Amino acid sequence: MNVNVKFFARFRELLGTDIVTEAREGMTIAAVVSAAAKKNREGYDAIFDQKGNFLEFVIVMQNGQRVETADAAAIPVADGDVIAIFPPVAGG
Amino acid sequence: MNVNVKFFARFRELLGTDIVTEAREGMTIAAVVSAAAKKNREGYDAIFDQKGNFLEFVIVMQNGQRVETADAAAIPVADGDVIAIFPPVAGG
Amino acid sequence: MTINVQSGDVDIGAMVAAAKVPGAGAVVVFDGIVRDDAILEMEVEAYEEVAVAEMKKIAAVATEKFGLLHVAIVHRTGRLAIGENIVVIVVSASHRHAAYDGSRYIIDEIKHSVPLWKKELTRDGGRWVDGEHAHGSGKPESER
Amino acid sequence: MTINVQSGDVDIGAMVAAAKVPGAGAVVVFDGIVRDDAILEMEVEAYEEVAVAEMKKIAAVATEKFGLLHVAIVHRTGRLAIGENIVVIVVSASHRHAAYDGSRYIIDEIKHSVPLWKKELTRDGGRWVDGEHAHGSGKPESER
Repeated sequence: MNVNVKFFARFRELLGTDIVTEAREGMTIAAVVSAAAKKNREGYDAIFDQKGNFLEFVIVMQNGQRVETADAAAIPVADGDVIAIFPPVAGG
Repeated sequence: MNVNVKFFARFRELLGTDIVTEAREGMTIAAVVSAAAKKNREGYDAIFDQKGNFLEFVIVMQNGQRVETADAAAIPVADGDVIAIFPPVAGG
Repeated sequence: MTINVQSGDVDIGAMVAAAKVPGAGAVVVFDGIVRDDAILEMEVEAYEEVAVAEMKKIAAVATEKFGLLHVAIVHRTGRLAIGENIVVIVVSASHRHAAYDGSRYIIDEIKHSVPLWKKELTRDGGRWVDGEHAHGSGKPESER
Repeated sequence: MTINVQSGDVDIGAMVAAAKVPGAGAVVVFDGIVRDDAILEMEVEAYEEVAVAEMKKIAAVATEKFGLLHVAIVHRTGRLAIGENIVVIVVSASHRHAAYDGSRYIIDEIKHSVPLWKKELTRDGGRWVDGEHAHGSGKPESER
Protein backbone atom coordinates (compact mmCIF):
# COMPACT_ATOMS: atom_id res chain seq x y z
CA MET A 1 0.00 0.00 0.00
CA ASN A 2 1.06 3.59 -0.60
CA VAL A 3 1.60 6.29 1.99
CA ASN A 4 2.52 9.92 1.20
CA VAL A 5 5.06 11.45 3.57
CA LYS A 6 5.19 15.23 3.61
CA PHE A 7 8.10 16.99 5.27
CA PHE A 8 7.94 20.75 5.82
CA ALA A 9 10.34 23.64 6.39
CA ARG A 10 13.79 22.52 7.58
CA PHE A 11 12.83 18.86 7.24
CA ARG A 12 11.68 19.42 3.65
CA GLU A 13 14.97 21.07 2.78
CA LEU A 14 16.83 17.98 3.99
CA LEU A 15 14.48 15.25 2.83
CA GLY A 16 12.14 16.58 0.16
CA THR A 17 8.37 16.27 0.42
CA ASP A 18 5.44 14.32 -1.01
CA ILE A 19 7.45 11.12 -0.78
CA VAL A 20 5.23 8.22 -1.78
CA THR A 21 6.41 5.15 0.06
CA GLU A 22 5.40 1.52 -0.26
CA ALA A 23 4.30 0.41 3.22
CA ARG A 24 3.79 -3.12 4.46
CA GLU A 25 0.61 -4.11 6.26
CA GLY A 26 0.82 -3.12 9.94
CA MET A 27 3.70 -0.70 9.50
CA THR A 28 3.50 2.17 12.01
CA ILE A 29 3.65 5.89 11.28
CA ALA A 30 7.08 6.04 12.93
CA ALA A 31 8.40 3.19 10.79
CA VAL A 32 7.16 4.76 7.56
CA VAL A 33 8.67 8.15 8.43
CA SER A 34 11.90 6.52 9.54
CA ALA A 35 12.20 4.68 6.22
CA ALA A 36 11.55 7.88 4.27
CA ALA A 37 14.06 9.85 6.37
CA LYS A 38 16.90 7.33 6.26
CA LYS A 39 18.09 8.42 2.85
CA ASN A 40 19.66 11.51 4.44
CA ARG A 41 21.54 11.24 7.73
CA GLU A 42 21.15 14.91 8.63
CA GLY A 43 17.46 14.77 7.83
CA TYR A 44 16.98 11.64 9.94
CA ASP A 45 18.88 13.15 12.87
CA ALA A 46 16.76 16.30 12.71
CA ILE A 47 13.66 14.20 13.39
CA PHE A 48 14.69 11.15 15.42
CA ASP A 49 16.83 10.65 18.52
CA GLN A 50 19.48 7.95 18.80
CA LYS A 51 16.91 5.41 19.98
CA GLY A 52 14.80 6.05 16.91
CA ASN A 53 12.09 7.98 18.75
CA PHE A 54 10.70 11.24 17.43
CA LEU A 55 12.51 14.24 18.91
CA GLU A 56 10.40 16.06 21.44
CA PHE A 57 9.51 19.10 19.32
CA VAL A 58 8.60 17.25 16.12
CA ILE A 59 4.97 17.44 15.08
CA VAL A 60 3.28 14.48 13.42
CA MET A 61 -0.01 14.52 11.55
CA GLN A 62 -1.92 11.65 10.00
CA ASN A 63 -4.38 12.89 7.36
CA GLY A 64 -4.31 16.41 8.82
CA GLN A 65 -4.91 15.28 12.40
CA ARG A 66 -2.28 15.72 15.07
CA VAL A 67 -0.87 12.47 16.48
CA GLU A 68 1.10 12.35 19.72
CA THR A 69 4.69 11.45 18.81
CA ALA A 70 4.72 8.72 21.46
CA ASP A 71 1.68 7.12 19.80
CA ALA A 72 3.17 7.32 16.31
CA ALA A 73 5.22 4.22 17.04
CA ALA A 74 2.04 2.26 17.72
CA ILE A 75 -0.45 3.58 15.17
CA PRO A 76 -0.44 1.69 11.86
CA VAL A 77 -0.76 3.46 8.54
CA ALA A 78 -3.48 2.75 6.02
CA ASP A 79 -3.38 2.83 2.24
CA GLY A 80 -3.57 6.41 0.96
CA ASP A 81 -2.56 7.97 4.29
CA VAL A 82 -0.86 11.35 4.26
CA ILE A 83 1.71 11.62 7.03
CA ALA A 84 3.07 15.12 7.71
CA ILE A 85 6.19 15.77 9.75
CA PHE A 86 7.22 19.29 10.69
CA PRO A 87 9.03 21.48 13.20
CA PRO A 88 7.16 23.93 15.49
CA VAL A 89 5.05 26.36 13.52
CA ALA A 90 6.13 29.98 13.06
CA GLY A 91 3.60 31.74 10.86
CA GLY A 92 1.81 35.03 11.27
CA MET B 1 -12.75 94.27 24.87
CA ASN B 2 -13.96 91.34 22.72
CA VAL B 3 -14.32 87.74 23.76
CA ASN B 4 -15.39 84.93 21.42
CA VAL B 5 -17.74 82.37 22.99
CA LYS B 6 -17.95 79.03 21.22
CA PHE B 7 -20.73 76.61 22.08
CA PHE B 8 -20.59 73.06 20.73
CA ALA B 9 -22.99 70.19 20.07
CA ARG B 10 -26.30 70.50 21.95
CA PHE B 11 -25.30 73.89 23.34
CA ARG B 12 -24.50 75.16 19.83
CA GLU B 13 -27.89 74.05 18.58
CA LEU B 14 -29.56 76.12 21.30
CA LEU B 15 -27.26 79.14 21.38
CA GLY B 16 -25.22 79.34 18.20
CA THR B 17 -21.45 79.57 18.21
CA ASP B 18 -18.61 82.04 17.64
CA ILE B 19 -20.52 84.69 19.56
CA VAL B 20 -18.35 87.76 19.85
CA THR B 21 -19.28 89.54 23.05
CA GLU B 22 -18.22 92.90 24.41
CA ALA B 23 -16.76 92.23 27.88
CA ARG B 24 -16.07 94.73 30.61
CA GLU B 25 -12.68 94.81 32.36
CA GLY B 26 -12.56 92.19 35.14
CA MET B 27 -15.53 90.19 33.86
CA THR B 28 -15.16 86.48 34.67
CA ILE B 29 -15.47 83.56 32.26
CA ALA B 30 -18.72 82.55 33.96
CA ALA B 31 -20.18 86.06 33.57
CA VAL B 32 -19.29 86.27 29.88
CA VAL B 33 -20.78 82.85 29.15
CA SER B 34 -23.86 83.64 31.21
CA ALA B 35 -24.43 86.85 29.24
CA ALA B 36 -24.04 84.99 25.92
CA ALA B 37 -26.37 82.19 27.04
CA LYS B 38 -29.16 84.37 28.41
CA LYS B 39 -30.70 85.00 25.01
CA ASN B 40 -32.20 81.50 25.06
CA ARG B 41 -33.74 80.11 28.23
CA GLU B 42 -33.36 76.46 27.22
CA GLY B 43 -29.75 77.07 26.25
CA TYR B 44 -29.00 78.81 29.53
CA ASP B 45 -30.64 76.03 31.56
CA ALA B 46 -28.62 73.40 29.69
CA ILE B 47 -25.43 74.99 31.01
CA PHE B 48 -26.17 76.66 34.35
CA ASP B 49 -28.01 75.57 37.48
CA GLN B 50 -30.57 77.72 39.27
CA LYS B 51 -27.86 79.48 41.29
CA GLY B 52 -26.04 80.43 38.09
CA ASN B 53 -23.20 77.93 38.53
CA PHE B 54 -22.03 75.71 35.69
CA LEU B 55 -23.77 72.34 35.71
CA GLU B 56 -21.45 69.58 36.82
CA PHE B 57 -20.84 67.97 33.43
CA VAL B 58 -20.21 71.17 31.46
CA ILE B 59 -16.68 71.58 30.10
CA VAL B 60 -15.10 75.03 29.94
CA MET B 61 -11.99 75.97 27.97
CA GLN B 62 -10.18 79.27 27.82
CA ASN B 63 -8.02 79.53 24.69
CA GLY B 64 -8.01 75.76 24.26
CA GLN B 65 -7.05 75.02 27.87
CA ARG B 66 -9.45 73.29 30.23
CA VAL B 67 -10.63 75.42 33.18
CA GLU B 68 -12.28 73.91 36.21
CA THR B 69 -15.92 75.03 36.20
CA ALA B 70 -15.65 76.16 39.84
CA ASP B 71 -12.73 78.43 38.88
CA ALA B 72 -14.54 79.89 35.88
CA ALA B 73 -16.44 82.21 38.20
CA ALA B 74 -13.16 83.69 39.45
CA ILE B 75 -10.96 83.82 36.35
CA PRO B 76 -11.25 87.06 34.39
CA VAL B 77 -11.29 87.13 30.61
CA ALA B 78 -8.80 89.05 28.49
CA ASP B 79 -9.26 90.79 25.16
CA GLY B 80 -9.26 88.25 22.31
CA ASP B 81 -9.99 85.27 24.55
CA VAL B 82 -11.76 82.27 23.06
CA ILE B 83 -14.08 80.64 25.58
CA ALA B 84 -15.44 77.21 24.64
CA ILE B 85 -18.37 75.56 26.39
CA PHE B 86 -19.38 72.02 25.62
CA PRO B 87 -20.99 68.82 26.91
CA PRO B 88 -18.97 65.64 27.55
CA VAL B 89 -17.11 64.50 24.45
CA ALA B 90 -18.31 61.53 22.41
CA GLY B 91 -16.02 61.09 19.41
CA GLY B 92 -14.29 58.06 18.01
CA MET C 1 2.68 61.58 12.52
CA THR C 2 -0.39 62.61 10.54
CA ILE C 3 -3.37 63.91 12.51
CA ASN C 4 -6.39 65.28 10.69
CA VAL C 5 -9.95 66.32 11.32
CA GLN C 6 -11.67 66.40 7.94
CA SER C 7 -14.99 65.94 6.20
CA GLY C 8 -13.55 63.92 3.32
CA ASP C 9 -13.03 60.17 3.42
CA VAL C 10 -9.70 58.41 3.88
CA ASP C 11 -7.73 55.85 1.86
CA ILE C 12 -6.99 53.11 4.37
CA GLY C 13 -4.73 51.25 1.93
CA ALA C 14 -2.55 54.34 1.53
CA MET C 15 -2.50 54.87 5.30
CA VAL C 16 -1.30 51.29 5.82
CA ALA C 17 1.38 51.74 3.15
CA ALA C 18 2.61 54.89 4.92
CA ALA C 19 2.87 52.95 8.20
CA LYS C 20 5.44 50.52 6.72
CA VAL C 21 8.46 52.39 8.01
CA PRO C 22 11.88 50.81 8.69
CA GLY C 23 11.72 48.45 11.66
CA ALA C 24 7.96 47.90 11.43
CA GLY C 25 6.73 44.31 11.71
CA ALA C 26 3.09 44.91 12.60
CA VAL C 27 0.47 47.41 11.46
CA VAL C 28 -2.83 47.70 13.31
CA VAL C 29 -5.77 49.65 11.91
CA PHE C 30 -8.80 50.71 13.92
CA ASP C 31 -11.73 51.89 11.84
CA GLY C 32 -14.76 53.18 13.73
CA ILE C 33 -17.75 53.19 11.39
CA VAL C 34 -21.33 54.42 11.54
CA ARG C 35 -23.39 51.56 12.94
CA ASP C 36 -26.91 50.94 11.76
CA ASP C 37 -28.66 51.65 15.07
CA ALA C 38 -32.00 52.46 13.40
CA ILE C 39 -30.57 55.77 12.29
CA LEU C 40 -30.57 57.56 8.96
CA GLU C 41 -27.19 59.25 9.21
CA MET C 42 -24.69 60.47 11.74
CA GLU C 43 -23.45 64.01 12.15
CA VAL C 44 -20.04 64.58 13.69
CA GLU C 45 -18.98 67.91 15.15
CA ALA C 46 -15.50 68.92 16.30
CA TYR C 47 -13.82 71.77 18.11
CA GLU C 48 -11.28 71.36 15.39
CA GLU C 49 -8.17 73.23 16.56
CA VAL C 50 -8.35 71.70 20.02
CA ALA C 51 -9.28 68.26 18.68
CA VAL C 52 -6.20 68.20 16.44
CA ALA C 53 -3.93 69.45 19.23
CA GLU C 54 -5.34 66.91 21.67
CA MET C 55 -4.94 64.03 19.21
CA LYS C 56 -1.34 65.08 18.55
CA LYS C 57 -0.72 64.90 22.28
CA ILE C 58 -2.33 61.45 22.48
CA ALA C 59 -0.27 60.22 19.51
CA ALA C 60 2.93 61.51 21.10
CA VAL C 61 2.16 59.84 24.42
CA ALA C 62 1.26 56.56 22.67
CA THR C 63 4.45 56.68 20.60
CA GLU C 64 6.52 57.10 23.72
CA LYS C 65 4.58 54.67 25.89
CA PHE C 66 4.35 51.78 23.41
CA GLY C 67 7.35 52.42 21.15
CA LEU C 68 5.20 53.02 18.09
CA LEU C 69 7.04 53.72 14.84
CA HIS C 70 4.20 55.49 13.03
CA VAL C 71 0.83 56.96 14.00
CA ALA C 72 -1.84 58.40 11.72
CA ILE C 73 -5.28 59.49 12.91
CA VAL C 74 -8.09 60.86 10.78
CA HIS C 75 -11.39 61.85 12.39
CA ARG C 76 -14.22 62.76 10.07
CA THR C 77 -16.76 65.53 10.63
CA GLY C 78 -20.07 66.35 9.01
CA ARG C 79 -22.80 64.02 7.79
CA LEU C 80 -21.83 60.38 7.45
CA ALA C 81 -23.92 57.52 6.08
CA ILE C 82 -24.19 54.09 7.68
CA GLY C 83 -20.95 52.16 7.22
CA GLU C 84 -18.85 55.26 6.59
CA ASN C 85 -15.55 55.70 8.41
CA ILE C 86 -15.81 57.98 11.46
CA VAL C 87 -12.29 57.58 12.74
CA VAL C 88 -9.34 55.69 11.29
CA ILE C 89 -6.23 55.05 13.39
CA VAL C 90 -3.20 53.37 11.81
CA VAL C 91 -0.15 52.52 13.89
CA SER C 92 2.92 50.42 13.33
CA ALA C 93 5.47 48.91 15.69
CA SER C 94 8.21 46.30 15.62
CA HIS C 95 5.93 43.73 17.20
CA ARG C 96 2.23 43.13 17.36
CA HIS C 97 1.67 43.60 21.08
CA ALA C 98 2.91 47.20 20.97
CA ALA C 99 0.83 47.91 17.86
CA TYR C 100 -2.39 46.55 19.40
CA ASP C 101 -1.81 48.22 22.76
CA GLY C 102 -0.91 51.54 21.16
CA SER C 103 -3.91 51.49 18.84
CA ARG C 104 -6.28 50.72 21.66
CA TYR C 105 -4.77 53.38 23.89
CA ILE C 106 -5.30 55.98 21.18
CA ILE C 107 -8.98 55.21 20.54
CA ASP C 108 -9.71 55.01 24.28
CA GLU C 109 -8.10 58.42 24.82
CA ILE C 110 -9.89 59.95 21.83
CA LYS C 111 -13.22 58.86 23.24
CA HIS C 112 -12.19 60.18 26.62
CA SER C 113 -10.72 63.59 26.00
CA VAL C 114 -10.98 64.94 22.44
CA PRO C 115 -13.71 67.55 21.78
CA LEU C 116 -15.80 65.67 19.24
CA TRP C 117 -19.51 64.94 19.33
CA LYS C 118 -21.78 62.62 17.40
CA LYS C 119 -25.45 63.11 16.68
CA GLU C 120 -27.53 60.23 15.41
CA LEU C 121 -30.07 61.49 12.90
CA THR C 122 -33.29 59.53 13.06
CA ARG C 123 -36.69 59.76 11.47
CA ASP C 124 -37.94 61.81 14.45
CA GLY C 125 -35.00 64.18 14.53
CA GLY C 126 -31.85 63.23 16.28
CA ARG C 127 -30.10 62.44 19.52
CA TRP C 128 -26.63 63.39 20.70
CA VAL C 129 -24.58 60.37 21.62
CA ASP C 130 -23.49 60.21 25.26
CA GLY C 131 -19.78 59.98 25.81
CA GLU C 132 -18.28 56.82 27.28
CA HIS C 133 -16.75 58.82 30.10
CA ALA C 134 -18.74 61.59 31.67
CA HIS C 135 -16.43 64.47 32.47
CA GLY C 136 -18.38 64.61 35.65
CA SER C 137 -16.17 66.53 37.97
CA GLY C 138 -15.54 69.34 35.56
CA LYS C 139 -11.92 69.16 36.67
CA PRO C 140 -9.10 69.70 34.23
CA GLU C 141 -7.78 66.47 32.79
CA SER C 142 -4.61 66.58 34.86
CA GLU C 143 -6.63 66.39 38.06
CA ARG C 144 -8.97 63.64 37.04
CA MET D 1 -15.71 34.19 6.43
CA THR D 2 -12.86 34.30 3.91
CA ILE D 3 -9.73 32.30 4.72
CA ASN D 4 -6.95 32.06 2.18
CA VAL D 5 -3.36 30.93 1.88
CA GLN D 6 -1.98 32.51 -1.27
CA SER D 7 1.18 33.84 -2.88
CA GLY D 8 -0.46 36.97 -4.28
CA ASP D 9 -0.88 40.18 -2.34
CA VAL D 10 -4.12 41.42 -0.78
CA ASP D 11 -6.20 44.58 -1.12
CA ILE D 12 -6.63 45.76 2.46
CA GLY D 13 -9.07 48.51 1.44
CA ALA D 14 -11.34 45.94 -0.18
CA MET D 15 -11.05 43.65 2.85
CA VAL D 16 -12.11 46.52 5.15
CA ALA D 17 -15.04 47.34 2.86
CA ALA D 18 -16.18 43.70 3.01
CA ALA D 19 -16.08 43.83 6.82
CA LYS D 20 -18.71 46.59 6.94
CA VAL D 21 -21.64 44.26 7.46
CA PRO D 22 -24.94 45.24 9.13
CA GLY D 23 -24.44 45.89 12.85
CA ALA D 24 -20.70 46.56 12.56
CA GLY D 25 -19.36 49.61 14.40
CA ALA D 26 -15.68 48.74 14.54
CA VAL D 27 -13.25 47.16 12.11
CA VAL D 28 -9.79 46.09 13.26
CA VAL D 29 -7.05 45.13 10.82
CA PHE D 30 -3.87 43.31 11.77
CA ASP D 31 -1.17 43.36 9.10
CA GLY D 32 1.99 41.40 9.84
CA ILE D 33 4.74 42.57 7.52
CA VAL D 34 8.29 41.51 6.70
CA ARG D 35 10.54 43.39 9.12
CA ASP D 36 13.95 44.58 8.05
CA ASP D 37 15.97 42.41 10.44
CA ALA D 38 19.11 42.58 8.30
CA ILE D 39 17.51 40.17 5.85
CA LEU D 40 17.15 40.23 2.08
CA GLU D 41 13.78 38.56 1.81
CA MET D 42 11.49 36.19 3.65
CA GLU D 43 10.20 32.87 2.43
CA VAL D 44 6.94 31.52 3.80
CA GLU D 45 5.93 27.89 3.58
CA ALA D 46 2.56 26.38 4.43
CA TYR D 47 0.98 22.98 4.81
CA GLU D 48 -1.78 24.58 2.87
CA GLU D 49 -4.81 22.31 3.29
CA VAL D 50 -4.27 21.98 7.02
CA ALA D 51 -3.39 25.67 7.43
CA VAL D 52 -6.66 26.72 5.80
CA ALA D 53 -8.69 24.23 7.83
CA GLU D 54 -6.98 25.29 11.06
CA MET D 55 -7.54 29.01 10.35
CA LYS D 56 -11.21 28.33 9.61
CA LYS D 57 -11.47 26.66 12.99
CA ILE D 58 -9.76 29.63 14.68
CA ALA D 59 -12.06 32.09 12.88
CA ALA D 60 -15.13 30.12 13.96
CA VAL D 61 -14.01 30.00 17.58
CA ALA D 62 -13.20 33.74 17.55
CA THR D 63 -16.57 34.55 15.98
CA GLU D 64 -18.35 32.64 18.71
CA LYS D 65 -16.14 33.77 21.59
CA PHE D 66 -16.08 37.50 20.79
CA GLY D 67 -19.28 37.96 18.80
CA LEU D 68 -17.45 38.94 15.63
CA LEU D 69 -19.61 39.84 12.64
CA HIS D 70 -17.00 39.23 9.95
CA VAL D 71 -13.60 37.55 9.75
CA ALA D 72 -11.19 37.47 6.82
CA ILE D 73 -7.68 36.02 7.00
CA VAL D 74 -5.12 35.91 4.22
CA HIS D 75 -1.71 34.36 4.84
CA ARG D 76 0.86 34.74 2.10
CA THR D 77 3.36 32.10 1.00
CA GLY D 78 6.49 32.25 -1.14
CA ARG D 79 9.15 34.94 -1.33
CA LEU D 80 8.25 38.27 0.24
CA ALA D 81 10.26 41.48 0.22
CA ILE D 82 10.77 43.70 3.25
CA GLY D 83 7.56 45.56 4.07
CA GLU D 84 5.33 43.10 2.25
CA ASN D 85 2.20 41.75 3.91
CA ILE D 86 2.70 38.30 5.46
CA VAL D 87 -0.68 37.95 7.11
CA VAL D 88 -3.71 40.23 7.04
CA ILE D 89 -6.58 39.70 9.46
CA VAL D 90 -9.70 41.85 9.18
CA VAL D 91 -12.52 41.52 11.69
CA SER D 92 -15.58 43.57 12.52
CA ALA D 93 -17.84 43.69 15.54
CA SER D 94 -20.51 45.95 17.00
CA HIS D 95 -18.03 47.50 19.40
CA ARG D 96 -14.32 48.02 19.47
CA HIS D 97 -13.43 45.84 22.45
CA ALA D 98 -14.75 42.72 20.73
CA ALA D 99 -13.00 43.64 17.47
CA TYR D 100 -9.61 44.17 19.16
CA ASP D 101 -9.92 41.08 21.35
CA GLY D 102 -11.05 38.92 18.44
CA SER D 103 -8.28 40.16 16.16
CA ARG D 104 -5.64 39.52 18.76
CA TYR D 105 -7.00 36.08 19.57
CA ILE D 106 -6.79 35.12 15.90
CA ILE D 107 -3.17 36.19 15.35
CA ASP D 108 -2.08 34.58 18.64
CA GLU D 109 -3.72 31.30 17.62
CA ILE D 110 -2.26 31.44 14.11
CA LYS D 111 1.22 31.79 15.56
CA HIS D 112 0.49 28.98 17.96
CA SER D 113 -1.12 26.27 15.91
CA VAL D 114 -1.25 26.81 12.13
CA PRO D 115 1.33 24.89 10.03
CA LEU D 116 3.21 27.82 8.53
CA TRP D 117 6.94 28.50 8.60
CA LYS D 118 9.07 31.51 7.81
CA LYS D 119 12.65 31.52 6.62
CA GLU D 120 14.68 34.70 6.70
CA LEU D 121 16.93 34.86 3.67
CA THR D 122 20.21 36.57 4.45
CA ARG D 123 23.45 37.21 2.62
CA ASP D 124 24.92 34.01 4.17
CA GLY D 125 21.95 31.83 3.32
CA GLY D 126 18.97 31.74 5.59
CA ARG D 127 17.55 30.83 8.96
CA TRP D 128 14.19 29.35 9.86
CA VAL D 129 12.31 31.51 12.33
CA ASP D 130 11.59 29.88 15.67
CA GLY D 131 7.95 29.72 16.63
CA GLU D 132 6.69 31.74 19.58
CA HIS D 133 5.39 28.60 21.23
CA ALA D 134 7.42 25.44 21.10
CA HIS D 135 5.12 22.47 20.69
CA GLY D 136 7.33 20.87 23.24
CA SER D 137 5.19 18.08 24.53
CA GLY D 138 4.31 16.76 21.14
CA LYS D 139 0.79 16.30 22.46
CA PRO D 140 -2.23 16.88 20.27
CA GLU D 141 -3.66 20.38 20.66
CA SER D 142 -6.65 19.19 22.65
CA GLU D 143 -4.35 17.91 25.39
CA ARG D 144 -2.10 20.93 25.63
